[in-house]
Amino acid sequence: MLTVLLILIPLVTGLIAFGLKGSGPKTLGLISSLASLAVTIAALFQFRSAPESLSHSCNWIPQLGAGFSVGLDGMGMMLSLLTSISFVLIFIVINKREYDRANSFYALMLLSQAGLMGVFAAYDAMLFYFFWELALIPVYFLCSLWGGEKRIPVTFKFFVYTFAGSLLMLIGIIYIYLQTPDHSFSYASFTTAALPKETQSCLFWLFFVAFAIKMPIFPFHTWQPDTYEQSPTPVTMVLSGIMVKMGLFGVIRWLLPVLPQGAYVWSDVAIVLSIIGIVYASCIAIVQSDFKRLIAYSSIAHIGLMSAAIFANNEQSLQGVLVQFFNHGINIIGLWIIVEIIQDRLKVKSLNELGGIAAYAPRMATFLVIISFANIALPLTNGFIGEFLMFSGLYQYNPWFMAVAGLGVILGAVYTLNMVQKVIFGQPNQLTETTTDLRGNELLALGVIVAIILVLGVYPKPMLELVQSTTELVNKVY
Amino acid sequence: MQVDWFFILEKVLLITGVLIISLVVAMYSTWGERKVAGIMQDRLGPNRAGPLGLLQPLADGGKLFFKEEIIPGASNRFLFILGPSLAMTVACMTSAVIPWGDTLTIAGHTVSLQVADVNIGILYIFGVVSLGVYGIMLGGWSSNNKFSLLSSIRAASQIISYELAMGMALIALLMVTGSLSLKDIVEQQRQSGVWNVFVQPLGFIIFLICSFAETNRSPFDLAEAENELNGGYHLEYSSMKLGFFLFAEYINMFISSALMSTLYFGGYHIWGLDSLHVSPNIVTILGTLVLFIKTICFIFFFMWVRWTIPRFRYDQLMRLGWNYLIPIALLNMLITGGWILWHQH
Amino acid sequence: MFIDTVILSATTPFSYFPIVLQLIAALGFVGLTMFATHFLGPKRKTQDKLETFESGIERHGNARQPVAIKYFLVAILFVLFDVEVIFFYPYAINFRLLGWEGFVAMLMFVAFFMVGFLYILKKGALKWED
Amino acid sequence: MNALISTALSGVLMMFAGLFVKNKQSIKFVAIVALLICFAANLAELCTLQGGSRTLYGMITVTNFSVLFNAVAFGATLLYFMLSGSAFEKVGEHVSDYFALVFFILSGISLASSFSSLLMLFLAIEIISIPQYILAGSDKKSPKSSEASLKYFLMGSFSTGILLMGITLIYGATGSFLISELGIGDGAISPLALCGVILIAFALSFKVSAAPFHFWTPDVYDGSPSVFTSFMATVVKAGSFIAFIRLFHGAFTGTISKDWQLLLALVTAATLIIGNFTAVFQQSVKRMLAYSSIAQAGFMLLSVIAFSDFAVKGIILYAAAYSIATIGIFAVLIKMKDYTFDGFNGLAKKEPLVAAVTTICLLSLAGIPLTAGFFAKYYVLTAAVQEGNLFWLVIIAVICAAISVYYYFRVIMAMYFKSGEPGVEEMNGRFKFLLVVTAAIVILLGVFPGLLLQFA
Amino acid sequence: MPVQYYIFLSIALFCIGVMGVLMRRNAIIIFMCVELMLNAVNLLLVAFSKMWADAGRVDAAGAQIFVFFIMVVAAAEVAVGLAIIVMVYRNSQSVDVNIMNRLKN
Repeated sequence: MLTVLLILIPLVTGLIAFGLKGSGPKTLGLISSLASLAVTIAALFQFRSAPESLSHSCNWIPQLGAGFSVGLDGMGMMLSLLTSISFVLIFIVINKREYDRANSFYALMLLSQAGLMGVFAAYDAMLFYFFWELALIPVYFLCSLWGGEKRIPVTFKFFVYTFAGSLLMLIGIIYIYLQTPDHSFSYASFTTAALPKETQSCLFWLFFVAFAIKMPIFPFHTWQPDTYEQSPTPVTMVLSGIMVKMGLFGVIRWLLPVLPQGAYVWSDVAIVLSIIGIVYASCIAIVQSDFKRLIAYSSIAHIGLMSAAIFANNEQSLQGVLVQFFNHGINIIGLWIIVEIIQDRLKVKSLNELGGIAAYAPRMATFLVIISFANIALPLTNGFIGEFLMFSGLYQYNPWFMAVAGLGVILGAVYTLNMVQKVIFGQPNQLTETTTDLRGNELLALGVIVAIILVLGVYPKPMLELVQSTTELVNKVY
Repeated sequence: MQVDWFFILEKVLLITGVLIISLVVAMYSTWGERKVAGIMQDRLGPNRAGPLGLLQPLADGGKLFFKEEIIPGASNRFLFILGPSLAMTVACMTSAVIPWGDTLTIAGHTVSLQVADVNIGILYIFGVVSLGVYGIMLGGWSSNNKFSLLSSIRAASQIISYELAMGMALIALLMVTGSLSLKDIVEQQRQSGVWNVFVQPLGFIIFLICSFAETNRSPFDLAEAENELNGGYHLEYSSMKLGFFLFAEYINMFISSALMSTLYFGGYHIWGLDSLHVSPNIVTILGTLVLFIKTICFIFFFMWVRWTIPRFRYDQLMRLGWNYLIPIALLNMLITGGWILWHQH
Repeated sequence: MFIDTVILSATTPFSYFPIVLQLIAALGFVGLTMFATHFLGPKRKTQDKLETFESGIERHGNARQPVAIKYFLVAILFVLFDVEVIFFYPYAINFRLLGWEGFVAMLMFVAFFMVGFLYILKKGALKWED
Repeated sequence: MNALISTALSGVLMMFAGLFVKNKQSIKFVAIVALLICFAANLAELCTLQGGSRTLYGMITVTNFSVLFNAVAFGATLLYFMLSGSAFEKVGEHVSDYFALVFFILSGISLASSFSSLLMLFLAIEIISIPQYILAGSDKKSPKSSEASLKYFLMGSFSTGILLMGITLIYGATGSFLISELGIGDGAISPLALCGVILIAFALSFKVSAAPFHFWTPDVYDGSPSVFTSFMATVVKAGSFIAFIRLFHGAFTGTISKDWQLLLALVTAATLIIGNFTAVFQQSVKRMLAYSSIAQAGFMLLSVIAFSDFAVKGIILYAAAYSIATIGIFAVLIKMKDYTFDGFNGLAKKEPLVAAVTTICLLSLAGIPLTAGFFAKYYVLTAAVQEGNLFWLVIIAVICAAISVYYYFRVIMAMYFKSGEPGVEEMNGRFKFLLVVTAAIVILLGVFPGLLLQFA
Repeated sequence: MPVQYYIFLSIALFCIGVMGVLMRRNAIIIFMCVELMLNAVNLLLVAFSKMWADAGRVDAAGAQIFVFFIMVVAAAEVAVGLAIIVMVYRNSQSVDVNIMNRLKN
């Protein structure tokens, strides 16, 4: 029941928010996200004691064999935790902002949360597809309505990309559905469909393209930097922190178990693409002067590593990926928050116009440094453990791949530190002199993030325990 | 295929005879018309050419032959000629299925006095008569004259309007007789001794009225209403082309009369004829005479009406056709059907 | 699907042959006469003779102008009702066979016929006095 | 059969209503009541059928499928009457006659959904078509409308001729018009029958505006009064599809099916590609919807090609989803003064509710989940995937679906992301309420398609 | 006469009709070509009806009934079509289908 609640709370509050006025939506958003967080935490406890109780299933379209079955395993649990925490953080940060047509803004945000929760909880292919799209549409509107000046073509490109991808996935789903013995969309039927190898290797691409666009993996990534740049920052946080995980999640939940042989056939290709993405994105990030685009490319690089690790497909790499799901989400949201703050104060995005903020906003500078370290996975930050596991998994798969991917880490350090250096240190100019330090709500959000970074960096055990069951399951199915 | 030359010869002779008789009757109808008009209006009518003016039609015909043929400059030449030709051709074609008499036996051959005994005789007549409107339409339209055009349109809409009621009257008749062959219809009346007019009085009246309209006869002669339209669709015509239009009308009148005699008045049948103990050939010839007498009576009736009843107004004409005749004809049809079924069971 | 052969009997394509003969005869007569008059009559064409005759006054415009739509309407209605009449023919031929059941069906058909008829009457399609 | 009789009688009733009822508002009311009665009669038949079928002299066979489709068509028409019924008055004087024609079209559709003889197929197609010619030209003063009507008429009657030739050739090959007795696909195929099937396929493609026989569609839909375009592009088109699917799934099975399947697959591919690509370049929303109707026809054709339960269910769901959404959009479009995309600029600011409903309808047309259009597309795609050898077609269809997003979203973008002062007529509360009902139906069917499909 | 003659004749008529529709530009002539197509079909139906009747099918007259229906529908089309042509003529003083490309843009 808690799982259903996780979807229902944002859905219902989102719909209500459309009708509210004034500061109503803002308050409602905060309350709703806090409620979601509370439910998630309750679910977390229940997960520890009785994980089955989180599954829920009932009839939906009996004619089709589609059921409303949701549930949370370790991976889903973690991602819903990430979602809940992120939304709380986002709502805290933007608490002081005044958006035009705030009711729609908050409503759409909440609806996208519902969609995300649904994706992570769905145990039915049709339901999964449904939420997959439901998460997309509000985000599309959010970007198009509140984004930058080039928002319309950019977000449209984003939409068409993802929609085309998901339609291909739909065909894949239909095909598998028709092959299932009992004509059902349930996860169990899908994983036991036992398709022949040739079919699997064809179907692999239908799914892979959909997920790859969402992640995004080279060469399907072209929508991403533009969209991140043009979207309003809260939406970028959702996009980069959580929505990209949908693609990775899809691969782990649906692609690997359903089409194991297909994935096996194409895993080299997928990894190569991912690694190309890492290097390529890193190189571009180095020469990038736009703050938002830089982070966007860094995100491509990180996601590329995760996807490479997924397709390497051994216990360690998967464990690493799952841990990194959460950590990457937290880190990148932290980065975006700082971007948001700087943009809010100074109204610039170019790194060249920044500098010397440390003197005027020491707390922000500190946070930025910590989050950046986490982002390049220094030991004692949360990023370390995940990347370490992924690299060792990738090494097991093929040392050469690991070597090239490792290059990405080095490049990552280059551009991240370069960015930190440009923003915080250096000569303050006229503009940056006006920077003021963090306000209460910002301090709260960043504080939480930094706390998570440090705690998990030192004590990652609960995280590893949480995903243990999933990685075992995945390997078993494989 | 074995060609039956005797059959062909017989038919050729018969066709020639029928056509000549049609033309002669038509010619003398013009004379008759003027005579009847004269008598009704208490004057003499034609009396110069020959005794009682009997040669008048010949004189008229000869005159038409030698008149100058004028084709107006603004007209469509081909259609202008086609119009009257079509009217005349169609008028000549109708007679093909009318049984002019029973069979003659000449030199061991049985000769039918009917050009073609086809099983869809009524439909044939219906079809050919419908073609007649084309002659008028083409004539009126190709003249490129406002009066002609108006006249031909009037004529067309009049003819098609009355065709509906006529068709339905025929359907009622068809229900009674169960045959579309005119020969069968006559033979049925002959065998039962009951003429269809007694079975179908209402149908006959409808058919009669429609015949007047179809032949453009007064009181339905709006197409050539000389006081409004200067003569109507044949306004621009001269010489034999005009003659064809006029002849066609009289031939149509003749055929309609023959048809009414055939369909409703027993054709060549008269009571008592069959009980005369004379040779069948004589009976046949007498029968043909009987048919002609009936036909001439109808022709006289046509003329009588013409000089008695004034012309309708156009709206009256259309109202009569649509608002009254069609429902009545339908009703007649249903009553006939119901009545026959009632008797059958 | 009951056309019966009660009536449609004994007619072969050859039965129509005399009609062809008559057609030839009629066409021959008409053609000959037309031809003859064309040569027999005098030909003295003048401009005035070839003018369209409009009661002796000068001609005004082209005759082929659009005429009142009523005529068109009558033509259309004729076409419609005439084809409805077509349906009576097969019925009239077979109605003894079809019996009362067919009669009721035909009554329905007539009823629809009359409905259409009433409609055009009420609509004023046949009203000429406007 | 109830549907057929009741709609025909309603048509007659409407004809006479125009003569006796002078108030236009009450004419609309009469029409709605009559349609409700038809709907009820149809539902009553659904109850009495109980999954069986009812046959009339071999000419008509009413099955569950036909009754269900009738229900969809009537339901969509009901919505159409309520949303756009008032717009009838703006077209011309003869409001009740337009309603009567719509009813006659509906009776044609009822026949199309239940024919079991080629004669009835022909009649159904014609009963559907002829009133449309009139409706297309009902705006007598507008040259565009009359030209649309002429074009439609000429093309429509031409395709009728082809249809008839096809039927005749099939008759020549089999000696029967009854679908149950045709048996074309048993054993060797006679060339006569094959020609006949191909001609019929062409003619019906014409009627459903499938490429390459679609060229009349944009002009006709654009030129006709919008309120009738709305009906013609939706319910009527679905009706033609029902005839199509019934004929090809019922009569041309067996060995012959492979032949026409390939032919129709090519037609479908062409329809999808042409419809979608051309729609992208349109500047007027009405014309875009015309091309979109071609594109949607391509999807519906998928279900004709595929033999399965999914196809049959799919076409019903597709008919419902597509009709309702398009009727909703047209209801809004009719109220607009400017039919170009720019005419919609800033509608969301001025009429947020109307814009939201339009958006939902557009999303449904694009086939986005949570709307009825998604499941419609889902079903036809499933049917095509199940067919096995049509995978290439499915991929084309999916790519085209992605393209379709482009032009549907142009409207959404105009409404939400661009600013402008849209010229829009006054909309009363009732209209808005009905729009919301439309959107609710779209979403309801999008979440629970079983509501409709449980009867199939 | 063998049924083939009728088939050839009506196919020829039909093709003439089709070509006429595709090539002529006058709406009335196009319309007449359509009617020609329909009548070709009628002829063919009757020929087939005879063919099947000779082959011993009892329900072969059904095709003739079909012809009646075609006639009726053709009449309805005539009614509508001529009305439309008249309307077009009134609006544009022409029945040429080529000038009707105003709709294109």
